Amino acid sequence: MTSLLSLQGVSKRFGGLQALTKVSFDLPEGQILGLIGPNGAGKTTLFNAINGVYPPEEGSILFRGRDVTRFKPYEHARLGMARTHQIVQPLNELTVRENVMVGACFGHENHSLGQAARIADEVLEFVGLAVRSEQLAGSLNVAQKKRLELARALAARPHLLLLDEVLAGLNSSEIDGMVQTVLKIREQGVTILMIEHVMKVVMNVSDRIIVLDYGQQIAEGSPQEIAANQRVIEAYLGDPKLAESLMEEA
Amino acid sequence: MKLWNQYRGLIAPVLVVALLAVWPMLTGKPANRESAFTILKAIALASSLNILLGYTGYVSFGHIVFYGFGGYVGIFLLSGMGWPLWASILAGGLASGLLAFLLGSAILRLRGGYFALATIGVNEAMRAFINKFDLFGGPTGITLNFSVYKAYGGAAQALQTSFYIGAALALLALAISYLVRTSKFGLGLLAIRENEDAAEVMGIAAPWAKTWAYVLSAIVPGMIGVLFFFKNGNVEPGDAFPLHASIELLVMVMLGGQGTVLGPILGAFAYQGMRGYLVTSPVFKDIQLSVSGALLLLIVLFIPAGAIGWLRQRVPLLRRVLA
Amino acid sequence: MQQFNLLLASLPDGILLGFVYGLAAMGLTLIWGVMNVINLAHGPIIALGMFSTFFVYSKLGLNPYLGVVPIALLGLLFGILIYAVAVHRVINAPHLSSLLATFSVNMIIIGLGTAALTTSPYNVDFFAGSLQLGSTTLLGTRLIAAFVTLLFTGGLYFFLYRTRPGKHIRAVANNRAAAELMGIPSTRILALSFGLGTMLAAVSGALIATFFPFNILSGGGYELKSFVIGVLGGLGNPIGALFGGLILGMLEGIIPAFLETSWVPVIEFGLFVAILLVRPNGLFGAKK
Amino acid sequence: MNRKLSILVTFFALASLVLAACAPGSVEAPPVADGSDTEKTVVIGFTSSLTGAQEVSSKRQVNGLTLWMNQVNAAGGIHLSDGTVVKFTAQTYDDESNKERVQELYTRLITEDNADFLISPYSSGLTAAASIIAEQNGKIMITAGAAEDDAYKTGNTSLFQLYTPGSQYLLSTVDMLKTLDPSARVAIVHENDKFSTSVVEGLKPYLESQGFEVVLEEGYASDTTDFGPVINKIVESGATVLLGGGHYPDGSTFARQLYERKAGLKFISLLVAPADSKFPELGEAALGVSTSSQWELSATHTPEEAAALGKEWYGPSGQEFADAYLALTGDKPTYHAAGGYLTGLILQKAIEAADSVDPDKVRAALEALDIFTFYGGIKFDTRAEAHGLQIGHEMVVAQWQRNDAGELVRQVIWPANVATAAPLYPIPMP
Repeated sequence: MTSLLSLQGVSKRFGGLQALTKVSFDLPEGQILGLIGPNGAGKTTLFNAINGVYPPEEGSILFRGRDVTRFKPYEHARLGMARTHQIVQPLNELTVRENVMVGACFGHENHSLGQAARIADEVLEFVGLAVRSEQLAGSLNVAQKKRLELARALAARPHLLLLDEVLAGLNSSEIDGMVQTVLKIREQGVTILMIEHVMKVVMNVSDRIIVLDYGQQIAEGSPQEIAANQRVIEAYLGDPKLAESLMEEA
Repeated sequence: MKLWNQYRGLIAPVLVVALLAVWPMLTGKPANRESAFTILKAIALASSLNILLGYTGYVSFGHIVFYGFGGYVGIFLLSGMGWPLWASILAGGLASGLLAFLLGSAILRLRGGYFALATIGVNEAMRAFINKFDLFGGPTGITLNFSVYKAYGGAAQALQTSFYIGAALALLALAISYLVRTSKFGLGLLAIRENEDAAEVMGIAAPWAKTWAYVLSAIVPGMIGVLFFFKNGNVEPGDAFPLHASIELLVMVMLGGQGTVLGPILGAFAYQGMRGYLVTSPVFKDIQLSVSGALLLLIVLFIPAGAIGWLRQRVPLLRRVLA
Repeated sequence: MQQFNLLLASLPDGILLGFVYGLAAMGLTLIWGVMNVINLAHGPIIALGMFSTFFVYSKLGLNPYLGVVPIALLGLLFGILIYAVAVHRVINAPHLSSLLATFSVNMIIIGLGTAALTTSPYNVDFFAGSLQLGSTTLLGTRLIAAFVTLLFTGGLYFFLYRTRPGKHIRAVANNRAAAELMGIPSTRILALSFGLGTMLAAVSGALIATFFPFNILSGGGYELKSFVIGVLGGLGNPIGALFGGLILGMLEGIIPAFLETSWVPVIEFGLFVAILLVRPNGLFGAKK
Repeated sequence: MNRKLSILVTFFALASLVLAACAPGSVEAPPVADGSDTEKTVVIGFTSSLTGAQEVSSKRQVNGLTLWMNQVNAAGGIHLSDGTVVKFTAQTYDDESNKERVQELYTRLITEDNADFLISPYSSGLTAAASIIAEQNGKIMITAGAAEDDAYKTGNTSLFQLYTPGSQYLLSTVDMLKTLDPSARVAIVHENDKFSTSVVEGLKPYLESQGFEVVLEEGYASDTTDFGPVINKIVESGATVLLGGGHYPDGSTFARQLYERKAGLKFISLLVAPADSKFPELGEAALGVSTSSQWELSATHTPEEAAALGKEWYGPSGQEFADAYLALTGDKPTYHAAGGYLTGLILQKAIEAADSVDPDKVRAALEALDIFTFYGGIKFDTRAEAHGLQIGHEMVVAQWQRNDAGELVRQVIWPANVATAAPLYPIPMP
């Protein structure tokens, strides 16, 4: 099993704040890696470090065997990395289809406009936004915007998908739909690194889980191992009973 | 039918420019030709600016610097080096494109108001510099000898020829505008306009794309500059880099609707038509500037999307035609 | 040696001039900082300030400095009026809208001003004595103007940091949405800020009128200088604007000692672009 | 879809035609008398700066022209030998001191308003652009307020320059200096623009040929307001005489600061600004400042002068002109006003001489013109390489001095034969 993404001692500092401290892990191809931790633990910062928005000061990042530590976000995208944002970032004045076409056009497969339009229609069908493809992205509601984020990332046909809280703000039926979508994506062979607060889902879909606290990587392992990890329970789950109930659902 | 689908957005713009080009010939009035030239020039400049302003979302307050710089380079080659007009126009366009490339790599890192301020600074610095630059005649500028026009059949014929070239350049500008708007490159620019950070995450090499948008938006103004100063017979620093003309271009793009191919064309048409009317109107000519200002204010306050944007919002069916 | 003498002669004078540059720029930068609007009507407002002094001195026959307070009040009201008419509707729109809205105000003022006042120069023939210090001549009008500028700067500082509306202005500048949540009436605060910015511009114009002949177009040059200063001192930073003004004034005194005077604008604007590139938040702005 | 589209296309086609047609066409051409009538109204077309930087001088020029037109029409026009009575009317637009539309407006004047003769806009740059249109249409353009030489050296055949060319502007001042103080050290400080630079280009070699030492040559940007550093440089250079300036706004600012800073110069000559009647608003700062002037009322030229030179005298006396101008505008005439008046006057003379309004005949008459008016001599260069350049006119030097009543008045101090006062040299220190 080759590792698609590999982090070695990645650290990031903002002024006096140490946002990430020596984070290291390997993400094998085809797996889903869950990233959890309390608010402010540095999860989104880690995403930003991985895809080049804020490159780390120390450590190295290998993606598909290449050192991409100092790459710009668009270079990462060209190599086949796609992400969604915790706070949705739709291109408001463009139509839904155009939004998704951007993803297809500028991803690593570098499609022409015509091909991109076809891919966009497929992907919009897949995430259930096909009927809205001519609407301006700004006019969608939050749940639809979340799906649009996902569709845009998928249209790039990425090797690695970074999902930043795609479930936040969705109701339970929307969550179920989204989880099914994520699983289908994995079936297509896309490797996924996901930040998620909905524990039930993380425990269910992740192959492995990493726990961040104050920028430190405090645990790594299978969902069962994480749920049983004393440090994680103290730092994050807080209530051991809650952890147990989560495990039961898993 | 496929061809129709692909190019229908081009119909209205080309029609406007073609009508403008043909109208003076139909009426046979040189005064109409000169009015049409002023409008065609505005169309070419506004359409070019739109690539940066409308598609990429960068507000340039000094776009006229490319018109002046290209114009100077071209007139220098024409007058000092004896180059023919067509070569000078090309050289002017290339010079402006090169300037945009060098500038773009630097100032396009700035965003919002900072970029707007930087473009003002560049324009003013360039004007002050040309004023000190003896090769381009310093403050006296360059005056063409009438013998230059002899090669083009005398002054009368040269003005006629200039008009055709002006029409051709306006068509070129809108062709570039249309091709950019309907290309993958253009889609990338629109994404940058909407959200530059998100666009980069989606794989758009924003620095590269912005710089090339800047270059594309600078070439035609450079060429128009050469043509205008050739037609005018001389070039001086004050005429080459008028800050207010940059702002007028913004107004035109805004008036018609930024980010559309047709918008700047209609905006240029309406603005120059209005100014032309006000300047020569017996009622308004003393306070024409204030009247223009008041009209502009009303538009900015109440129809901020411009005429085309307004139409597109109201009548979604028109979106396909009003690219 | 000759250059040194020139420097001695020109520098103090340039610094004094820098005070009024700074005052004008303070108005621009206050509006920029609070509401993110670059006020393109800044120049004509400065020119109106100049004409107010002309009116006070030449028509009413009063000491020009008696006009400063009423001019400031009129400037404040005029600014609030401009805000209400032209700016309020586009305050949340993209940059271009507010730029063009203030530019239309610029066109309206200049158009009416030209029709009513022509573009021929007006002159406030007021001479407040001069002070000879070695090779340099310090003009009384400039000394007084520098003093008035310091008063206004101090007043502005006090207002922003010690009074309730001032604190509200800073809160709105910092984060308008949060300020609104805390019950600060943001519309009133924005209008007040625009009024204050306009007031500073008008006062600077009133002071400049005692130095130089002027016409309705004269404000344009100071508007451009205000941009340069705003960037030097950090846009949105009133105290930085004062320092920026002093720096610009100094440059205008220093450059002619070494180069032909006509290089001044080349260097000024070249420097402006350079600083924007290296430190967009200004020399005194917080580094991001 | 197709139907919508075709409607749309039609709409745009119509809209553009309507817009284009109504925008420029609204100003009706003045009625032109038909051939059978014996009265012919000649249209004089020009643009002027109703707005923009050059508004002041431009307006005075227009006032002068208006006065002439009123007079010639009131006198019943020009009677030609074939019985035609020629009267005049003016058609004018605002050029905003801006080159953008000058060609468009002149083309409109010629082709829509049927202007028969053209007067130049104010300033050399605008004139250069307008002259191409005049040339293209074979229309005669008499230029005033366009002193820079280049425009006349471009091979044109239709321009006729009223003013002494820029390169000659300050030569008479140098001649005077030579008699006053041959050892004067001269600083040349001028606005960095087209006109002032062309003046300086003619001035400097002449100064040096006359044995003067030029200790400083410096240009300043057109929008300069603070002349402090420049004045310090002048003082530091040890200059005793300042020649230069530019246009009205900078010149008046410069003069005021020279006074405030006690620059201690013995002689100051500035272009344009001191020639304006508003200049004494500067008060004490105006005292002693001189200028090179195309014409001064106090040294107006006379028929006796013409007779002595053996030239033909034409037109009113300077006093008659001044009285009429005062009656019309409530203002004393400046040389810009005289220039405007003269554009009309020489046209009148040329039409009379040609006994026709045919452009070619009038052109020939203008080329042959060699007359003397209250404004001085007028004769045009007819060589192809400098066609239309003024060669018959000489500048006078005027200086602001106090009269017996203590008022500031502009006295002519050179040439000696027309001088109304002795030069104030050196300028008294406050």
